[in-house]
Amino acid sequence: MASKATKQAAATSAQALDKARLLHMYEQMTTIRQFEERASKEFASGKVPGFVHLYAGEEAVAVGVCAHLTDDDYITSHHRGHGHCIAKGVEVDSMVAELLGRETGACRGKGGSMHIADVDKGMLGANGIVGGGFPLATGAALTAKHNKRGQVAVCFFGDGAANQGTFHESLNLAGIWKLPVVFVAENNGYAESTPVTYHMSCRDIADRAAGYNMPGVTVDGLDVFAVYEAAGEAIARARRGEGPSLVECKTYRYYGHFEGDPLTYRTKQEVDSFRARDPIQKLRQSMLARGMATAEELGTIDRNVADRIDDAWRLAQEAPLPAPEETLTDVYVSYR
Amino acid sequence: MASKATKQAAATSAQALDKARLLHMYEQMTTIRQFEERASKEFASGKVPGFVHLYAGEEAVAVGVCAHLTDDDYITSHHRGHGHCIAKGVEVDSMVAELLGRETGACRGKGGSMHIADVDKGMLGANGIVGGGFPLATGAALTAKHNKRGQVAVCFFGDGAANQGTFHESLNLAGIWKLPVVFVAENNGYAESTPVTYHMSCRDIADRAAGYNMPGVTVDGLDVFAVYEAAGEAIARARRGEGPSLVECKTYRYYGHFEGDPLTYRTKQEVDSFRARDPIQKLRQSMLARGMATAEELGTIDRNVADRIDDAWRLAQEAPLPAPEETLTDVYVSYR
Amino acid sequence: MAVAIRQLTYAQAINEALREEMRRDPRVILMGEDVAGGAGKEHPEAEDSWGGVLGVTKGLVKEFGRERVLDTPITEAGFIGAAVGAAATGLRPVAELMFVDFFGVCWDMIFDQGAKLRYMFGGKARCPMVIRTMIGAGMGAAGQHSGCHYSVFTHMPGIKTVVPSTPADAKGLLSAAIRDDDLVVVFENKMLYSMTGEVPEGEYVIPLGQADVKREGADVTIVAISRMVHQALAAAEALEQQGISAEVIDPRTLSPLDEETILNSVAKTHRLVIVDEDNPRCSVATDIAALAADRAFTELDAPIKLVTAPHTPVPFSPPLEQFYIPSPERIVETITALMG
Amino acid sequence: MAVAIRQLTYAQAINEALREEMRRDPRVILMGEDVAGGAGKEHPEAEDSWGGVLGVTKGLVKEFGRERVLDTPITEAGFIGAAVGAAATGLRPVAELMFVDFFGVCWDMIFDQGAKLRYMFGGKARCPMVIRTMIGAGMGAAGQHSGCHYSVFTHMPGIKTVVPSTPADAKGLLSAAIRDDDLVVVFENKMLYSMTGEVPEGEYVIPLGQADVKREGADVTIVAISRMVHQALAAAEALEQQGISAEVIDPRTLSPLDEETILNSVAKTHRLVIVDEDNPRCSVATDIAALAADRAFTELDAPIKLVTAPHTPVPFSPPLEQFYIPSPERIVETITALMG
Ligand SMILES: Cc1ncc(C[n+]2csc(CCOP(=O)(O)OP(=O)(O)O)c2C)c(N)n1
Ligand SMILES: Cc1ncc(C[n+]2csc(CCOP(=O)(O)OP(=O)(O)O)c2C)c(N)n1
Ligand SMILES: [Mg+2]
Ligand SMILES: [Mg+2]
Repeated sequence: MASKATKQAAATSAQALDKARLLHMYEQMTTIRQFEERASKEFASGKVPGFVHLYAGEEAVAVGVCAHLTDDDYITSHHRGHGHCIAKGVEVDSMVAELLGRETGACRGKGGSMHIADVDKGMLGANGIVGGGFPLATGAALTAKHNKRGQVAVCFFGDGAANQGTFHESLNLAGIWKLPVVFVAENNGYAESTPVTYHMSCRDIADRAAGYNMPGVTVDGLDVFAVYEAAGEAIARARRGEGPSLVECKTYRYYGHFEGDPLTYRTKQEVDSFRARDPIQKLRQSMLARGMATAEELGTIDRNVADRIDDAWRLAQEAPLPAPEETLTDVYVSYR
Repeated sequence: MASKATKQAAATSAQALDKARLLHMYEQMTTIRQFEERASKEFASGKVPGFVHLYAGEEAVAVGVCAHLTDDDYITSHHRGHGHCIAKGVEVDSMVAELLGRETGACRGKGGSMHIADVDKGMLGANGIVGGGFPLATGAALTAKHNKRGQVAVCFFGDGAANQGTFHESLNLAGIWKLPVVFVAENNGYAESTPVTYHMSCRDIADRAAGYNMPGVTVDGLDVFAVYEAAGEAIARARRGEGPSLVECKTYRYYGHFEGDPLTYRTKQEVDSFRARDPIQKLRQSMLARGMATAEELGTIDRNVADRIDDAWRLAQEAPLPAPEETLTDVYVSYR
Repeated sequence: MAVAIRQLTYAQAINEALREEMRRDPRVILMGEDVAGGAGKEHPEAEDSWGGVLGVTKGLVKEFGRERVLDTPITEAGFIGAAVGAAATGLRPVAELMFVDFFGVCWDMIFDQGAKLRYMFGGKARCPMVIRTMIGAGMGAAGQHSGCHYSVFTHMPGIKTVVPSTPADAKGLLSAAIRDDDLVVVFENKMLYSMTGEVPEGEYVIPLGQADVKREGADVTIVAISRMVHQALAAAEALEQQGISAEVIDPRTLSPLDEETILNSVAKTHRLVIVDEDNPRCSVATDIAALAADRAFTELDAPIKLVTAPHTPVPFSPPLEQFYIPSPERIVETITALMG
Repeated sequence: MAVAIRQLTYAQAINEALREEMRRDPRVILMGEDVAGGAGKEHPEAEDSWGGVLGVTKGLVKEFGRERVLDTPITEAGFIGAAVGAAATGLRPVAELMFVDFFGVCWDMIFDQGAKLRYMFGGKARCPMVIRTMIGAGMGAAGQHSGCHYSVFTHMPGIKTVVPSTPADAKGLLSAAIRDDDLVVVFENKMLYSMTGEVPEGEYVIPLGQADVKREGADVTIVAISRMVHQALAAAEALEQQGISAEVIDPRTLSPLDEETILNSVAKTHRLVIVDEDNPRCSVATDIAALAADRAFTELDAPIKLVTAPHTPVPFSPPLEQFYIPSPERIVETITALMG
């Protein structure tokens, strides 16, 4: 809990972030970026089965939020879950191995990209069902409330998920029970090929918070400090037992909805305008400008991350595939 | 369509209601009240199978809203649907026969109280599933939009239903498609034995309209004029193609959640305070005060209604029960 | 094991199991619509004013308080999904789905989340929760409050399904379900709540996956589920007059299914009739028939007969509803035709 | 009836059926997530940028416009329920449920509203709508994007279920489904989209409830569903080498089921094997087995064998997923054991 205490103290001001924490956030964001760029390449080469949804461009959200969490806190994720896993401390080795369906994968090869989980780290799973995470996070918050040790649950969800019934039911339930849960919207402007301006009847997802009598804010999801501060307030509030909040982060995905998306629904100008505001570059500039790090230090991190990801892919490809009969295990804890 | 035109003209001002319309509304409210009081007695005597949910006390809502509708417009109802049926013009004879499971019932005895419907009258059914009506009304509004002849759909729902996912999904869908549908909340303060102050995270259901960027108003559901005016504006707006609205009517049910409810969750004082503001007495007083009707005229209506309901019960009890083999028909239009 | 025996109703037996399990394990919580009632009301009678729509959980909030007996809004996907999230993080929720017919509004949370998370996470998570739900026609509750639907739950991997037919079974099976580490759905037949029977005092469990031979017989095996056990027993009485000795097997749980007890009985009687109130297509009735048609084929002397509800929703009108429910008469006719 | 014949893929055949039916009946509309794509975007490429997640509906918005090809938010209960309301009031919606696995979030609107309203209203309403949905394992789509689930839909009264296995069947059955006055669910196997086959030009319908004998044989009847028809045909080829002549029956629709064609075949071959990719408990496989164990009992010379997926969710890892799907090899083993 010690580390959590520190984090709570730091909760509300990004200025208070010391060099070590900043370097850690930079490293996590870089790890997510490189993880996704590599995954995209490997998918194109045909190595990765199934559907893969990449988080590149949205790193500031997962990292800015999870900076306030410990392994004792819970998160729920969705189909675009790699960034949440890395930010919550899931081992990159186990993630790559899972993408390749290996015995050494986070889910022993049974889940794949859309179901990566690590319950020991408080990562309650990516989810193949849009909106599936809302009730699960609400339930984890119910456990947190029962445990009475200041745990919180965070539910990451996309703009498209904001129109599912489970959004409504869970925010209402969390509201009346004053549960320690924070709903973090990752509004990247699209649900598959459909713009949020078409699929959602209000302008901002945060406009809906009032219907549940909870605080709702919209922040620049490309700015890790803005995310860090807004999430910090909401999480501290939850830890104090004052109930749930809704934090909307306006962000953008660099890759297609999934690998293979023709991407004809958005223009090059649009993509370029967002890449020009890259969240990792933004953090990098601010650290250099404020003398919190040198280009060498950051360069070293970049190289170390690259090595870690190379190792992870090498290890995963050397790792054994599960035996076919493994299909039959893990359905029940016990049966008959 | 002629009658609809008139109704539109009258839409926004209750003052504009002529004597004939006022007497008609009084008669409908009285019919609903007497229908429910009789149903309660007959249920107690053991004549009525299954679950029966009575609408007494809420008459001003169904009647104030449906005064703006024709047979060409659609409504969806819920488990407490008798009032909506009567206000939409469903034959009382067919309703009583349905409560008793007779061949002559609105649903030929197959539906019962919780599923009374009359599609020819635009009454798309009571519903056994709380929240079931939202998407159905939204779909009827989609048909209305395609038909391009100014039809509207109205969805009646309770405070408890306002927490179902279908509420959220349907209001969002109606919002983005600008569908001609009006969502009418009947906030009677309870979902079964659970107070709205406990089960809902916001104060008024209308607080949620902003999340769908649609107009939302809260009116006194015991005042048929207040309901008439608010519904009139929303329905006229829908007919003009300007999209959906949410109209919340604060009301109260006189009987238990269903017949047999011990009712220990509410106090006598509470019930008395509402009965003191009875919607039918209120209309009666206003008509007498404004010289729109004499006590004799209203008394005659009361007696005629009583006779119609006596006849309906007599006819229904004389009517044949369906043949057992009828169980097997009406599942499909054609099969094999 | 149990000591003294008294008469309790099926509803009382369920209430007692909940009380005992909540006493022994503080992680067990109840959630559902009006499982206590009158939430947030001040006056004394409001406390515990419902105890569930038919009073089955009455009194529990008085002993365990509102922290462990949670009234929920009408938000099945929300609270059943919350039960899944709570179970995956250490609580042991018992969620009440008032009528099984409502599973349509929360089905994803049951079959796709709660039932699958352990598998999809490679065995590194568990979902120790129970869903209690009401089934059955006979009350005139019509098309959306009278279904059985346990066939659909039994079809789905990751779910265990329990169908008690007596007060004693209801208590022992519900206790076992609450102690089980998987997602268990207990189907309570609303027509049985007022039925009384002998129930042992104190804690006891009936292991999931053990059928019960409710009546021994030599000429034909009747496998009957939930309330149909009593229709089958009535039919067996009548058949005895005609000199036909029927064995009545109550599987008690459908997933897991005690295949051996059924197959052994068929090996003895050489005839099989399955009585099920659920709809007939892709049902538990066809499931058991397929089991025997494969693994007891050489033992069978006659076609396998199913006595089930028709392929229709449940009608409201009493004569139709009675026609819908398998009756002792239909069972007798089927078996006499089979023997003749 | 049809004239010329060309090779089309299963996906193209479905697209053509939709186009022809939308041309002949203005009440037919399409709804679903990204069935057109890029809704509200100005630049030309945005128009029709997806045509469904796998491009099956591509091009339709260009011909019929966004009034009849409706992109929806991710709100299955909302838009499938809206399709029910629209169907009950005069439109003929074809709603796309992207993956059948998502039925858990909109199941009430399907089985409890759309499928029941006609019955509950005493036959005074109808729900002429189609749900198109993707089924099947084999793409590595894992536990929540690879199910079949047609057994659950077939179980429910008021629903018709269609499982085309070839391009020609897909076109004729989907056209029949769109013209049908009841709620019809068409299950499209994602592994078959790229399969090519001869498809007649112009409008034609294949009546619901007519099985197709995909291969004639004398020694054993194989009833196979959707993609499993091709596994069964491959197995039949291999069996022929061993001198075993297998008849392969494709029911094409599961509700209604063409019982006669199946029973007649069993009366000829005296052996029955059912091949089904759905989970085994309370499934279409057990349903067909129970049918034969009752009405073809005296014709059967051997136990009825089921070759199905196991009672597990669909695993991700390729070797596991391949183990999950019934293979020609397993079919051959089962049948050789049965004949030997
Ligand atoms: C219930 C359900 N409906 C549809 C889908 C298919 N699907 C997967 S991701 C997605 C878009 C989600 O959009 P959003 O929530 O904004 O997240 P993003 O992909 O933008 O990160 C859709 C429609 C699904 N997985 N589950
Ligand atoms: C999906 C679903 N959940 C629960 C129920 C049981 N139920 C029937 S009516 C009701 C209360 C509805 O409250 P509200 O919407 O306020 O309507 P009211 O009864 O007050 O008119 C409940 C919980 C149901 N029929 N359907
Ligand atoms: Mg998005
Ligand atoms: Mg209410």
